Amino acid sequence: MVRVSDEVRRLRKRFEARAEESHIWDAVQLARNPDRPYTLDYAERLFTDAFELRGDRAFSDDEALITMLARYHGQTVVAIGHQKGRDLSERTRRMFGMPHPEGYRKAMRAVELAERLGYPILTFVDTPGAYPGVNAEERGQAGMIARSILSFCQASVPIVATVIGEGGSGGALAIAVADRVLMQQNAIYSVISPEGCAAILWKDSGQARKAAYAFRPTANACLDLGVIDRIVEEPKGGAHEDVDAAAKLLDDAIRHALQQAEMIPAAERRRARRAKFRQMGVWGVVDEPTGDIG
Amino acid sequence: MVRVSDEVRRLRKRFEARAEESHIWDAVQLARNPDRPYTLDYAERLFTDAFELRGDRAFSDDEALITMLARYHGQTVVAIGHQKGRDLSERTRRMFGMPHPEGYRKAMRAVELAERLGYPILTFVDTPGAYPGVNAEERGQAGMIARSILSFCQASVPIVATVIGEGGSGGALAIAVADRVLMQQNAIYSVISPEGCAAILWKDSGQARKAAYAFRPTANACLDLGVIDRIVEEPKGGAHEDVDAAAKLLDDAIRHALQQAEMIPAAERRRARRAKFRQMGVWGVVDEPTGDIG
Amino acid sequence: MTPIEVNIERPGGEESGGRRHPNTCPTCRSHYREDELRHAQRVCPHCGHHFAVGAMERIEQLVDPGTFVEIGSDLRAADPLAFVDIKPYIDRLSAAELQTGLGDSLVAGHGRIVGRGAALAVMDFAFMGGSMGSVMGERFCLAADHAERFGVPLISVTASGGARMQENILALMQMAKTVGAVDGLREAGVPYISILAHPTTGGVIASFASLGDVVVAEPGALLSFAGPRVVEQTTGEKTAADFGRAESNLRLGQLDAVVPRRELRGELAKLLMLFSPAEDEPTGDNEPLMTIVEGDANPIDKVLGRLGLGRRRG
Amino acid sequence: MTPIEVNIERPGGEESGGRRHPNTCPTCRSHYREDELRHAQRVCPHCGHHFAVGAMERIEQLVDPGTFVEIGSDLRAADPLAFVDIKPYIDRLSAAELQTGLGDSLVAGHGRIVGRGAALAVMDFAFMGGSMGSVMGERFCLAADHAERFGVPLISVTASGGARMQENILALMQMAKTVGAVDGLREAGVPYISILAHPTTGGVIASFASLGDVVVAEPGALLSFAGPRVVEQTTGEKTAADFGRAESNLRLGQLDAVVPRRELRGELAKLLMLFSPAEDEPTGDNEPLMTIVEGDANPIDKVLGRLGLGRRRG
Ligand SMILES: [Zn+2]
Ligand SMILES: [Zn+2]
Repeated sequence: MVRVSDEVRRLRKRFEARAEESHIWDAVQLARNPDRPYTLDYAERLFTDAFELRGDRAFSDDEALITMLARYHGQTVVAIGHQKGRDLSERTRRMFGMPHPEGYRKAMRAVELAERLGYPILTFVDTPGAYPGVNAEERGQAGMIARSILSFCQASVPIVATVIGEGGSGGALAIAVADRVLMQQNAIYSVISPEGCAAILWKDSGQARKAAYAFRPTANACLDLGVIDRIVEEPKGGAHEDVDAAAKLLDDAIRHALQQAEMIPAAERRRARRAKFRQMGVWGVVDEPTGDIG
Repeated sequence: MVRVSDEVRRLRKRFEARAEESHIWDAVQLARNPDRPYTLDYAERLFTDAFELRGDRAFSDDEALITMLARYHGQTVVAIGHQKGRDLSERTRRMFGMPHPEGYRKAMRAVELAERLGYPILTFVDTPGAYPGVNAEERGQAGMIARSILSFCQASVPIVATVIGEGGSGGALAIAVADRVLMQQNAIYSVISPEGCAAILWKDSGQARKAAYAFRPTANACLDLGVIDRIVEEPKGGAHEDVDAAAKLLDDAIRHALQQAEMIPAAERRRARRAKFRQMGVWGVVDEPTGDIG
Repeated sequence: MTPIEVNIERPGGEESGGRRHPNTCPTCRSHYREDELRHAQRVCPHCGHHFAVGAMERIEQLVDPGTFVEIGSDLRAADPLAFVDIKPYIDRLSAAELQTGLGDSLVAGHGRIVGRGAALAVMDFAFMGGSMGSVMGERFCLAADHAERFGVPLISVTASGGARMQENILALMQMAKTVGAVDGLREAGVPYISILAHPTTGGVIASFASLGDVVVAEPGALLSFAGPRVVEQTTGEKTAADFGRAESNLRLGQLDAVVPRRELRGELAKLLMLFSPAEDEPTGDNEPLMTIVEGDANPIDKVLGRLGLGRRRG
Repeated sequence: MTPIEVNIERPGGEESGGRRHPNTCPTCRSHYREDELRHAQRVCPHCGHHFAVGAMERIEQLVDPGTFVEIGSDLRAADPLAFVDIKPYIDRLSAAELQTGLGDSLVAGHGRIVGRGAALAVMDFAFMGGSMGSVMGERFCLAADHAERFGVPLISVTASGGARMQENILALMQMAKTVGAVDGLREAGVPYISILAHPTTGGVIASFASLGDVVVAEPGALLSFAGPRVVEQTTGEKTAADFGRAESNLRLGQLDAVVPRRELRGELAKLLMLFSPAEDEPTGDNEPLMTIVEGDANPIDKVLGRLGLGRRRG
């Protein structure tokens, strides 16, 4: 008999009720809407000045992930974000926002710079996932994602991450470990795409909608599960309907979150961030442990 | 009129006397003798246990440079060395001891591990230079050497470097910034190979002997110029004549140097190492500065 | 659009199609009795093929007899999403526990290896494909806690298809959580040895398993972020026969060594010696059973309080 | 066996053979009067080719008028090896000083750029191919000292064929020494901006010049460890036309930007603003002229005392 807390029971009840199912699929579509604002659309509205930092100092400049020094409300920050393309040529150049290992190495370089010079880090998460190609694998995609996550764990500067579109799996998380994690109302965040989940569990990627209903990649679910700190509202119809208004809402939320992150003493921040993620997860307890061996 | 110190005058006199010229060319040949002991020959004699650390976690495992965890007189150290090959197939595999950027990235990984776990670092320098190929250049050979030097500057653990064969240019220096720098009696250490120097300054690489006489890549000159701390004797005829005896002499020297390096307080070591190299260089002073502009 | 988590091939190199008996070697077709295979550490005596090893059997292979103490064995998945695909998650969990005798895909604990203490986190692919969910992540962290508290190295042995989709975003967060545990070890100067068994893919290799101070793999193990099938289906690229295999990973700089299973305990003993203080002799590991206490309070996040959940009180 | 230091091509893309006038564009053959070219910041108004710029002229291009103060101008090479090739080193030095009016291949100092203070280390290729010897290394360190002391960013502009062979091992050590200076800046949290002009190769690009927090290059600049000729002669490989050029380096992840010379001052001003504390307004740079004091005593090395040399006392 697995004993769980009352809160787990409430969560289960709530999710079993299958409320808001139609919103789930709306969010999946809005998060992927080709007119949705991307990192650079917000950067040009949030920052008064910016200098793009390019290259991983090892192999290439991966344009699926961008890093910059930027001035945000009078202070310098390091901004890191996935970047999708608008037209076909930009999409190809930016690999639809799916970084190779070089993109994550660039992100780590930006984190290291922020740490050394004491600048807060703002990240913008919007990727279907890390690129799953042969070359990416050969150059250590998995290990680089792990090291990117580690570099975000290690930083002592304030970090605010916002999921602004697709928060796809490890490729998203690689830049999403932060003191405060925000998520736009119509963004999604999940361990796998609905199609991928459907292909594996239903053996039919056409069952994506069913998969999405089951695993709930929405901001509401992420908030309920304690994975994000706040949902950032979007203009009616979605962020693409009024990019300036969406940017204003995002700006207010990030600014507030940054103030909260800055209140943590620098010497405590690394440990506090670790503790925040340590608490993520839900489990029960049985009375009888399985037997020891040996 | 450039004013120089008496010591510079003495150095000039001494070098102008062109004493020991025949030893210079002997050393060039002994340092390159194909029977000369390499890093692994010493490692198996100096260490009671070792575990090779392979790979740069990014692109490849460069066998021109080896790193290992090793037990040295009862304590764990990180050992880093260039490694030439004995037969043609090993030479090719190890690129004649000329690392690609991946080799230096592996060295940096080993330095980072040593730093994190508090292990002293011992390096063994023996390379004609970093590999000057198109791929090495494209993957950032120059920047990686710079970053490797920087990682040796940043470490707070004790570091002892020994030039055991060819100390060729930046490819050697990349692992030779240390609290104590030793050099075997018949090793050479220079900014360019005698052939390269001759090709540029005499426009004739056949003038290598003349170039070597002029720029003096010997242990004696390095000691006189304050670049190394101690010369490590070799058995009569050179280290290859009695590898065990050479290893014993090297062991004593390294052990003593390590004890000296360990006496520097850890909190001071990074700064002290920087100060040591800051003092390298010889210059004079003129009375009249050139005019300021602007 | 990019499925990252992997519906992983069964261990071994068998062709697709016709099921084989688990004790038949997929490489050379030799067949063994269970006791024979177990005695051979599940390495085919004929061709060297490495069969899958369960978590408890792996611990027996590595740890000095009588020294292993499990931690966190009473944790069980709680299914907060009330997840149902073709079957309910709850039913899959029960079936896995019945099949393996384990409460989840990772067994945490501590023990001695040739006399030296270590914390252990050992995965079992037979439990839902070694997938990483909340319990697995917490158990890994408990092993890391032990290592940090007693200053002994952490050793993990992984075999996983990736994150557990049934816990969705909570499963993803286990990547951050376990990497955070590694960060704690790094901050404390405690060594971590990662052993990668076949297969280690997806969220596990993209988090803690890649972050060992030393990373070694078993021969032939598939070690990749996306599996070859996902790569081919998503990108249309062909994958070579050695795609993602341990030997390729060694060549590509991702591993320190490929170590045959029969040499693993010896290599671990050497590493534990190298990671031990100067002139340290192996001695009895007399630390008390771990008592889990409250971690540092998180000054930002009130999730724990809100959910009435979180770190187990021992 | 591997010559690493480079006998570098003259700046520009001219074919070998017939000497051209230095004010004739090697790309489009346009010819300019000296004052025209200087006014155009030595960028060909017709085709955009970037001519070489001397150190003092570069400083004029970048720094607010009247704000530059030189440091270490009285240092001169001392030729400890009494080096003679076809000519004595001493004679080469005199000729270079006569030709350029500089005491060595790098001018150090500090000044303001659009009102914000910075330390500067600017190289001159015309002085013995911008080669790095003891004086160049020490001057770079003096600029870094200033940056560290006053908490202003360090900006370097490099153009170099590499280390100065005539100082052999002491030249090589300038790589360690200048990187050590960058390490000092990093430890102090002081930003460093590296600007790479044509050509930056050998020991300079393999040391401080690659370590900027921001690294930018001028268009077309050759930036490589070994030059194309050395690569071809040593390895037998062919080099492409864009081998080592700034644009290739940007693609290959080694640079943050390729910035045309006319935009350089503006980009530097932006970077100095980004590197300045929150809400900082540019103000007069009223720090006193630097007084060089004794550095930290080196507890190991008695070289200094033995040679009666070392750090200059101001
Ligand atoms: Zn078999
Ligand atoms: Zn022109």
